[in-house]
Amino acid sequence: MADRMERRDFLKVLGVAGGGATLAGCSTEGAEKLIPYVVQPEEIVPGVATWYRTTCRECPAGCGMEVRTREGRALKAEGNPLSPISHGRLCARGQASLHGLYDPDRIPQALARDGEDWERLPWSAAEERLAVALRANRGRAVFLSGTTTGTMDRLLDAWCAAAGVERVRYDAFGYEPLRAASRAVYGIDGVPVHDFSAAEVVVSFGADFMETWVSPVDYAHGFVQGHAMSGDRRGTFIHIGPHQSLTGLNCDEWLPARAGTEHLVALAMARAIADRRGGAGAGAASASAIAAVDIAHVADTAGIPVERIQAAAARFDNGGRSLAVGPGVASQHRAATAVAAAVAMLNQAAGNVGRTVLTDRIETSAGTGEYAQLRALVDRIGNGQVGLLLVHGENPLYSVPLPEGAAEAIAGVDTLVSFSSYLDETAEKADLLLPDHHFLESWDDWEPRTGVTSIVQPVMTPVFRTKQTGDVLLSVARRAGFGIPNQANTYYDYLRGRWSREVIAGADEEGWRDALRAGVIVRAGASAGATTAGTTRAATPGVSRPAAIGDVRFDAPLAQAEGDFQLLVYPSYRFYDGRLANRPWLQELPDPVSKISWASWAEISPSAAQRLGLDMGDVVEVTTAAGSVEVPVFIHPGIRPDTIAIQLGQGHTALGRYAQSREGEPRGVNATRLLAAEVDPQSGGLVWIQTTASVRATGDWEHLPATGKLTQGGREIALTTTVAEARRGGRIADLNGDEHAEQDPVLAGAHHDAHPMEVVVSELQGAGGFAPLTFGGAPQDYPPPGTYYGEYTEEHPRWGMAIDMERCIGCSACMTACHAENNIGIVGPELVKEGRIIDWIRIERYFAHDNEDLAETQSGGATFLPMLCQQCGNAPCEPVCPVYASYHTPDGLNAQVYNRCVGTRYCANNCPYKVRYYNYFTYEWPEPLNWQLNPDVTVREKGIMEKCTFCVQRIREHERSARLEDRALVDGEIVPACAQTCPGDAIVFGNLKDANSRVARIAASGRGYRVLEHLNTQSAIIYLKKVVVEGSEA
Amino acid sequence: METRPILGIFAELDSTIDAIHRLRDAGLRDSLVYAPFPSHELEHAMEPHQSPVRVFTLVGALTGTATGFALATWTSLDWPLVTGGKPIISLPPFVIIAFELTILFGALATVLGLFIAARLPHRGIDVLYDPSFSAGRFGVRVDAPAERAGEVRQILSGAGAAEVREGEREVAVV
Amino acid sequence: MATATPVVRSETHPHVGSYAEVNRDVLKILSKPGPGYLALIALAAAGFGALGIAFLLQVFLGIGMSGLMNPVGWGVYITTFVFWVGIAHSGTLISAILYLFRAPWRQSIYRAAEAMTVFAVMTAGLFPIIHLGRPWLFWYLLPYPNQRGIWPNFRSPLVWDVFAVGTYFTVSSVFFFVGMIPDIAAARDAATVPWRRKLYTALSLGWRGTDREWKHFGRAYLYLAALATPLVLSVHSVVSWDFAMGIVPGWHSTIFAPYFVAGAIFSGLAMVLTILLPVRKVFGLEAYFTTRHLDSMSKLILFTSLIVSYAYFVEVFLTWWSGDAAHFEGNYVVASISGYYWWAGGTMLTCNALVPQLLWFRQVRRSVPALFVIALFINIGMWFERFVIIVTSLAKEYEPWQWAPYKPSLTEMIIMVGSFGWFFLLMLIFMRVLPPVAVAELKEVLPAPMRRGPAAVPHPIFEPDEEE
Amino acid sequence: MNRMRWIVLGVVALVVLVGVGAFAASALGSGSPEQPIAFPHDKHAGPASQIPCMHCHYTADRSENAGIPAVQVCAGCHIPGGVPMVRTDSAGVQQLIEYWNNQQPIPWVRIYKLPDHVHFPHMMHVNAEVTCQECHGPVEEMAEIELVAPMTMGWCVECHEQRAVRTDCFVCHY
Repeated sequence: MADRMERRDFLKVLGVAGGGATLAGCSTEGAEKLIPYVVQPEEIVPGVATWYRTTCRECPAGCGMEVRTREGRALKAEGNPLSPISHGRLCARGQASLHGLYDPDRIPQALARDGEDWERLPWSAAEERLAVALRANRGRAVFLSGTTTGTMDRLLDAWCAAAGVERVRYDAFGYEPLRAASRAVYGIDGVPVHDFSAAEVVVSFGADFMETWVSPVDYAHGFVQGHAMSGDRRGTFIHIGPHQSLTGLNCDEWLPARAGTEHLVALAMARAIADRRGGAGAGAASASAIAAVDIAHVADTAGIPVERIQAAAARFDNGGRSLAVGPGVASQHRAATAVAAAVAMLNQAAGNVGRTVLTDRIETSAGTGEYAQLRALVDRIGNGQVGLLLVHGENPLYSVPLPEGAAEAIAGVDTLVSFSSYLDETAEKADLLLPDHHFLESWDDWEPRTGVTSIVQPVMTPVFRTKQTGDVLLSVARRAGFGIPNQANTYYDYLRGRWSREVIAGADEEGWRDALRAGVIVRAGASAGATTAGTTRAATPGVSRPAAIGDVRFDAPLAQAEGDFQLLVYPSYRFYDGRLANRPWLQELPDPVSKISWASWAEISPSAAQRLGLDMGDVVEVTTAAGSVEVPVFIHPGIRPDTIAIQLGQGHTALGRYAQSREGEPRGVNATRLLAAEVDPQSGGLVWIQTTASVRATGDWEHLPATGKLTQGGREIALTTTVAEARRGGRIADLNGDEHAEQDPVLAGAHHDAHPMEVVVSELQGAGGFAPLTFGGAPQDYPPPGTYYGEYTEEHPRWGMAIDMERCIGCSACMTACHAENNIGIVGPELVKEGRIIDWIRIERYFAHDNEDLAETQSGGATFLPMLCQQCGNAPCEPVCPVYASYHTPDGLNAQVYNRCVGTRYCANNCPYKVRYYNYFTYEWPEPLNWQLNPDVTVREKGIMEKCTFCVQRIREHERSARLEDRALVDGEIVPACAQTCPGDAIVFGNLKDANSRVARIAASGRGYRVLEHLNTQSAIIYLKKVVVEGSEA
Repeated sequence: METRPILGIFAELDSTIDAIHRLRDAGLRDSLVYAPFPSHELEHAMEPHQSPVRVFTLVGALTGTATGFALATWTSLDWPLVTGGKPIISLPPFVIIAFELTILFGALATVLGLFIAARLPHRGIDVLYDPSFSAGRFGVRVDAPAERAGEVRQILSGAGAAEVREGEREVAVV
Repeated sequence: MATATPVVRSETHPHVGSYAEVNRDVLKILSKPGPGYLALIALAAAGFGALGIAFLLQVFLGIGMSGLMNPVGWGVYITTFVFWVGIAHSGTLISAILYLFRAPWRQSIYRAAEAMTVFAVMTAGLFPIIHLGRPWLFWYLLPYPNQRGIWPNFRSPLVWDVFAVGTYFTVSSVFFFVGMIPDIAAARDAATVPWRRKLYTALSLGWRGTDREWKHFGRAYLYLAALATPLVLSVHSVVSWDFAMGIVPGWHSTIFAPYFVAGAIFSGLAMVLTILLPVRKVFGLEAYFTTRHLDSMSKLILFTSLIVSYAYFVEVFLTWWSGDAAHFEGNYVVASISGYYWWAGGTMLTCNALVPQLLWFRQVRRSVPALFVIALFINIGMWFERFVIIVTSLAKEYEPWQWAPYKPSLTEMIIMVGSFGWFFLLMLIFMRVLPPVAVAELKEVLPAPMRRGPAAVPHPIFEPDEEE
Repeated sequence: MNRMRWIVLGVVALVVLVGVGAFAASALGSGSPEQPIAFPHDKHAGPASQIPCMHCHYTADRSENAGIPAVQVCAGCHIPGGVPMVRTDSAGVQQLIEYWNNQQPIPWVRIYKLPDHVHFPHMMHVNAEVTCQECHGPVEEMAEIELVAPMTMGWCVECHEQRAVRTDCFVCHY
């Protein structure tokens, strides 16, 4: 880019010298300047964080968000606890939104194409150009956007109408089959809201509802509520489909149905339910479709035993407390509409509608456009019928397959205008770049679902000279001389106008401020009928949506092309459709399933790998009729042997330094290049699962930037228990320290197979002064009286954690939250390969076997174990440090004093949990990514060991405010970043010495154990065993 | 009374010892023997006193022990930080420090003792020193009253000296 | 005059004629070097230079220049550190322990061995600093009064290391230097080149070889030897505790101290042979390092090799007996022969346990080429032993998620090889500057020249050499 | 000859030591760098005006940072309502007016600086009734601010120990 970024000069008005605290600096280098504000903003106290509530816009789900700012810089994103969408949580994508804000490769200002180069334009000139182009192309102009809701949607409609611009909407993940089937089955115009928390039995037909599907944070949160062991209750999750992504890995039972047969399985289950009930429970139209199903035939076609379908159906018939969902993108094949309809019918059959499937409300943001419309547009562009194309919010040249020649045609449109903040594949071809603000710099609103309006407000001054698209449109309207209804000078005024008319009608300024403080407005009782989302669809040639169940074609073929493997492309938890591939936190975050960062991989099953003679990292060529990619193999036990899966999101040819390699080459492969631009005629959606592929080993091998192992190698790290055993447990709840509790065989978790010597060794250690304390002795009793430990005489808390592996879905949001909170360096793919990734908290994902297909055993997926510093009482890392850089604080933390560390790495060697991470180099944050650095946490330079501190900066902050307010700390007041963002609320932090604290109570559950307890490390983290459902127990 | 240094140079060990014995018999005890290596026979002939070096070694070593324990204990108490649930005063590791300092201080004190007792470093070389002493020959030097010089020369020659020197002057070979 | 002295042959050094011969043969080494020597010096200096450059790069860019990673925090650097500390052992062992036991074959070799000790410690001492992430802060490990009021942690084995290695270096240097004073005086007396004369005059501290000097020297040397002997045993014990104090399976073992000491003596003796055999040849010192010396050292090597081999066996047996998977699989012997590091483990077992068995044969013990080759094998094997102990144990610890193999980087290999450059640079300079064979003490075991005929006592330890 | 060499060496060493010491001393304290405006703390906080510290550095009791007052704070007194008033004759106030008119921040030169790995919460100290002067010296008497404290860890710890405040590393370093 010819233009270097110019940053807004607001850093010059900071109350203190900005930037994260760095360790490299010492006292006497150069003269540092203290730059005061000219006029100090009222709400800002330098050194004290200010929080703003806004809405996450990284995917359409629209989670409510809280952003912590210091001295005018956004530092950390967290969920807005008032939001029914986020419940105060965020996924990794939401956590990483700050990296979108501070992306060093953002388009810094309005640019116009100048041959190969870009010409910098003042905004007035840029808008003038657009106005001229609009006048010249009246009737030949198209505004292409993704999902928009709320005020922006209204403005776009009004503006397009006034400007004579046709509006076309499509989403990479538009859920067209779901919407089509909802209309046919439920008669509603959109995806109904699902209440996972009310569902004891969940059956997913390929819907990745914990990752990207519709509203993943809400659904993951609800899922854990309904599913995790609580008291004697535990839910069941059955996953149906050829492949386990993160969501599938959380299942209790997997029915590995062949791709394209999910609807048949759903119907068979409905049939089984109907049979059980004697034919009742479904409407007439459904009944005929259901009655037509032959369960045995279905079982044969899908490749699952009949009994398992019937058992699943029996369990699903749960008095309205079950929920079937699907399809997701990973099961969006030619029969996807049939799957959606069959799932809806199954829900009806089980009586779930109105209980877990809330058809009176819809997920407004779950797609508003249609891929078919994009296809039609592309055809018109190819015919030269479009002279001006404005692209907003989507990246069609990357995210979906297009027909041959379409990319060139789009690039060849007379005037291609992009509003993208980043130079993505589409923007790269544009003639005019009008970069939008990042959502954290914008005023807007978002309606994620019926009755919920969430505010988007700027949390800081814009980083670059960008301009919000709403403002650009309003300004262009003035310049081009067309009026729109409710015309306003700025988009903020337009937004306020609509709010005072529609959202908080009648509210005064104070009402608006209250809304800003809440960040979200929830109108109880709103129903789908009241929604004004623009889902009315124009007729699209070749698409005939079913009007009723009878119109749904359940026999859509799953065409087989050449090749041995069914090709399955599926959305990325980290990158969504690929739009987030330029966020270094997300690139570095190991994928929750494969644990690979920075790269693409193809998933095949162990048996298929064995058949083809492939090992991890062997590069294969995957070829379909549409194209061919070379990609290394990841051997995934959770995939059918006849299927190969490739995740979407990588393979960018544009989008900046993090999405691409240092040389500008794509990182990984773009799996959409293997697909034809095929439209599902029943819904207008893209057929994502459309072809088989031939797989050929190239003989090359690639070192995958992966962490971890597939299995525990026979070690007992992540323990599981059975439902029955878990029900029997729960008896160490006697917090007053029952002396004999440790004798209980169930409670001595880690010791259930203990070698007699271990017991002896424990006893020997007891005589040494640092008595082993089994968990039964109640953690708050630690340290035991009479031991040497605890020479600190003052009264102090003993900070600790309880982590319930039942509630951990492995989503890894905590990892990104931790990176954001603690200034953790991004090491890049090469160093990840070398094993130098820094993850203070990591999610260990263990399969039972690494060489056995889960499809064979048809059992559940994997166990997830969040592993972080255990803050041991007898920490092995501490006494080996020669310089006291690692030592024990009075409040039970295992401190790491960065400035004292000389870097012997002895502590890491001696840490049995291997949670200490080392800065092998000094990791840089290119400007302005470094603006995100948390000033409360020291930035570590090369040669320093670092690790989880239980977010000591948060502990200190609350200790200080408690002290200043002369009060005691309140249980639950201090929340580390990982616990804060966990959608499943798996992590609970608090004072173990306080018997009434939540953490102590949870820790005392019968499922509790400590990892590697036999080492007598006296760790402060108590894990609660995951419950494994065995066939007979459920 | 004026004394003169007289040096007898010997090629053989037994004749050197002979010379020493004869000098002693003659009451000339103020003698010095040069030797190319530490010879027990010579040492015995000179009827030495106990060397004081061992006292230095002992005192140095004990000082080291005390210093080791004191250093480790005092610094641990000066800023008490608990590591690994171990006591602030963890004696087993401190034994190692004490041991090492015992050896260190003991060795250094021994060398100090050697230097003091043997008057090292010694500036310049004796007038009568002959380089052949380091190569293999022995020397017996007597600081005798001037009037007994002749007697001394006789004793030395008689014992088998290859060469006898007096003061700074070269003396005829016998 | 020498003709006047009846020639009596020493039992231990039958080919050495007279005291003067000793001086002549040894001190002739302290002469102007030839081109071959200068070439060797240049090679060694180049090696050290490469080490310096690699280290500086690592300081500026970060310790990531090494191959270290999670979970293997120690690799080639610590391996090489332990290797050199091990090498350093034989010097003081031969010198001090054999002195205390009055072993008659000590005199010829102890000087070179002591020099090896001092230089090996100087080489080893580089590595704890090289391996630090922030080597410019290495002085944090030293107990010095500072305004912060903070001290090192005396509970840390690394601080014990600082004390042990620091003491060992000081005491070895002192022992080395004190023992050399009479010989420097001899060199002074024979020196003709002015700079050498000045140097030796200064270093000899005015030594004259008087009875008083010899008397105190003898006592002091005895006490130093007495102090150095437990020190030798302690130093490698302390180094072994760097590992044994760790909780790492494969490290956490009570056998480590004696086992490391035996290994150190084993490797040190091998290194003595590696150095002395060429020196003996080049400088024509066959009369001083006789085949009996070689034979005795070979027996000691064989003995220590058996101890080391026994330790390997016991380690495997005990971890198997414990029934604990983490400890069994993590055991370095098991892990190294069954896992990723089979090549390192195989090298270790071959070089340290199998090859030395050749020394059971008398012909091998007395064959210079055979011994040289075996010594090289042992040097390599002992380096791999430390590598295997450190790396394989770390690579597969308790936490399966963090099992990963470590591969040394180019920087590490350059620094490792460069350390040999540094060691041999010092060794080569020493050979030509200071008397490499004990001139004075050798005379103790030669029969003294007697007017009244031979009086030499045959030595009981050496049986008559049939080759002579 | 030898002695001369030692003397020369000694002198050189002394000169180097003094030089290093002086440099260190200058780096540590004494210096009061040139500020963009020669702000006289004595005139503002001294007996003449008696403005309390917290009037301008008003976040000191509720934030980690004491806060450098915004230009607006200066202008509030000197340029109320846009009209230059108090002591407009002084060069400093003239400069201030210029900064204010240009809406430019004043680039003060930092004097009290802690390394970034030290967390010093002003509010905890102010609320524990540590007076500003204890660390910053008698500012009300200073025409120019100068460093009066060594700003070393030992200095911090001494005060913490005197007041029996935690000296846990993790209180300040994290």
